[in-house]
Amino acid sequence: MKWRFSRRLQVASVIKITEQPFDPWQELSSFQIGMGRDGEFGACANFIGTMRDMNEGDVVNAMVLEHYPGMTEKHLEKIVNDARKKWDLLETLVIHRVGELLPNDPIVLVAVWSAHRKDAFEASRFIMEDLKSKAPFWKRESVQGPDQQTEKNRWVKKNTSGY
Amino acid sequence: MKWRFSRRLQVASVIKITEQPFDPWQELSSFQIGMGRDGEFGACANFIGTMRDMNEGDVVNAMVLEHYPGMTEKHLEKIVNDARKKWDLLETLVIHRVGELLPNDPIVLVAVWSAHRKDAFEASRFIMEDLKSKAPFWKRESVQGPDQQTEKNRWVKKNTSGY
Amino acid sequence: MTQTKAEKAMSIKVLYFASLRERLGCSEELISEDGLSTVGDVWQRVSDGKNVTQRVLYSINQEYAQADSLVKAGDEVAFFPPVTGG
Amino acid sequence: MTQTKAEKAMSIKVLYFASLRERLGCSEELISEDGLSTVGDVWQRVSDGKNVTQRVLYSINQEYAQADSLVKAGDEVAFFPPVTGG
Repeated sequence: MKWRFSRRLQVASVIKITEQPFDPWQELSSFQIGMGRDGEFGACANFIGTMRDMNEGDVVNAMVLEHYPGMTEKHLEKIVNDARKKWDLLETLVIHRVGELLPNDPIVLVAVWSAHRKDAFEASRFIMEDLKSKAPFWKRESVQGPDQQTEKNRWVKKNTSGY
Repeated sequence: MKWRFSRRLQVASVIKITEQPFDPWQELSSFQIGMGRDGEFGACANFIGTMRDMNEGDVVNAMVLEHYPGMTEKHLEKIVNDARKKWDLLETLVIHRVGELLPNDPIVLVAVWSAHRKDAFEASRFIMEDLKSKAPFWKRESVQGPDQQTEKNRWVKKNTSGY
Repeated sequence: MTQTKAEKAMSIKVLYFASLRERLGCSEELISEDGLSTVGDVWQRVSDGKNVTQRVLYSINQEYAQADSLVKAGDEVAFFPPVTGG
Repeated sequence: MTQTKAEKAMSIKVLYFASLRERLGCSEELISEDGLSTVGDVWQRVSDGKNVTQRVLYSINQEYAQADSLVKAGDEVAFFPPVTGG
């Protein structure tokens, strides 16, 4: 019983912005082992956003993800801190890809560990929705023309709705 | 454009009940590769429930998960089909452990793949909450006595609330 | 128990799970359908005198049922406490 | 551009991103703070005559700001379109 209190009381969070492709399952596996919370977490809710090869009816060949270095990290930290104030969380992991991407590349990973599932479910969605609507990232797609030969670049103008 | 329609229209779902320990990240990785939906899914929301070493203030040493073979699978299929009717889903994976478990063992995995995130977020939580409240599983814990020497078995009587 | 095919056809298979299985000291039995029309009737018969105070859920052929759901010979009926998986 | 330390101290650093960066043909510039009190003033000056019709968001020192948020020398101000990450 006393034993509960000998545990780390501080929560940890990791935010990564990366130009390199990442494997979400590998990241989750490593992070969960490394966080050293065995027996403490009863719930992990996570979300992975992956690049599709179609958007708004067009075939998408590639994408460039631009961001605002500095503000991105600052804003993501704010989102995660807001989530921690609202829910009882153990650990959080956010990874976002930038630079050149191809279809099927993971774009974003948001993962939350907590004792009970309500907190993990709600916080992971909250972080993801805030990231989508406010974190300074912009997508430019290379879209295949109707002749299937030419290609044009276009900035993505709107996100699909999350609620 | 026509190309979109040459794709598989049928959704797939896998439900596994297993006495063997499972690695959720490995399962997710293999399933996602095997499902052959590269470029189609933009969203994967998943939840992993893991055995804690504390419950209701007591140290839990081990757990036995009993289930109703036959009805369990039938009920989980029903849950997943209900979710498919409510949301636009590509694939779903549900794994539930039964038999003897130790702290830190994954108990349940619910994963949903869809084109857009709203469907994945809502369906994964819906499936998980239905599973918790209706799928025929029962937990019996081996709880450490206050003297830290003795052990007693008790049936878990209530779930934490999910909403 | 050993039953003939004919006996089985006229019987209802009854299963018990978890704490209820332990409370009743039985995981499975076959009972005659005689005089039983609802799952509530089945519960009355099998729990008679056993002083079960906990909440009990019913299923017929592996689907949830209510006390007034009808049963017939050949059905698989189960009684169990509220579920706690996941 | 090459500025002296003194010039930089009296300047506001302005960043542009994504389609707005392309539209203005500039990713970063230093402007004099003379006569600028709000981020809206900064936007007026840098977009003057550029006919920008799209929606533009503002930040000051890497935090979202409103048109009437105050700016001072040494601040980092950014203008960008609605975000589309995740």
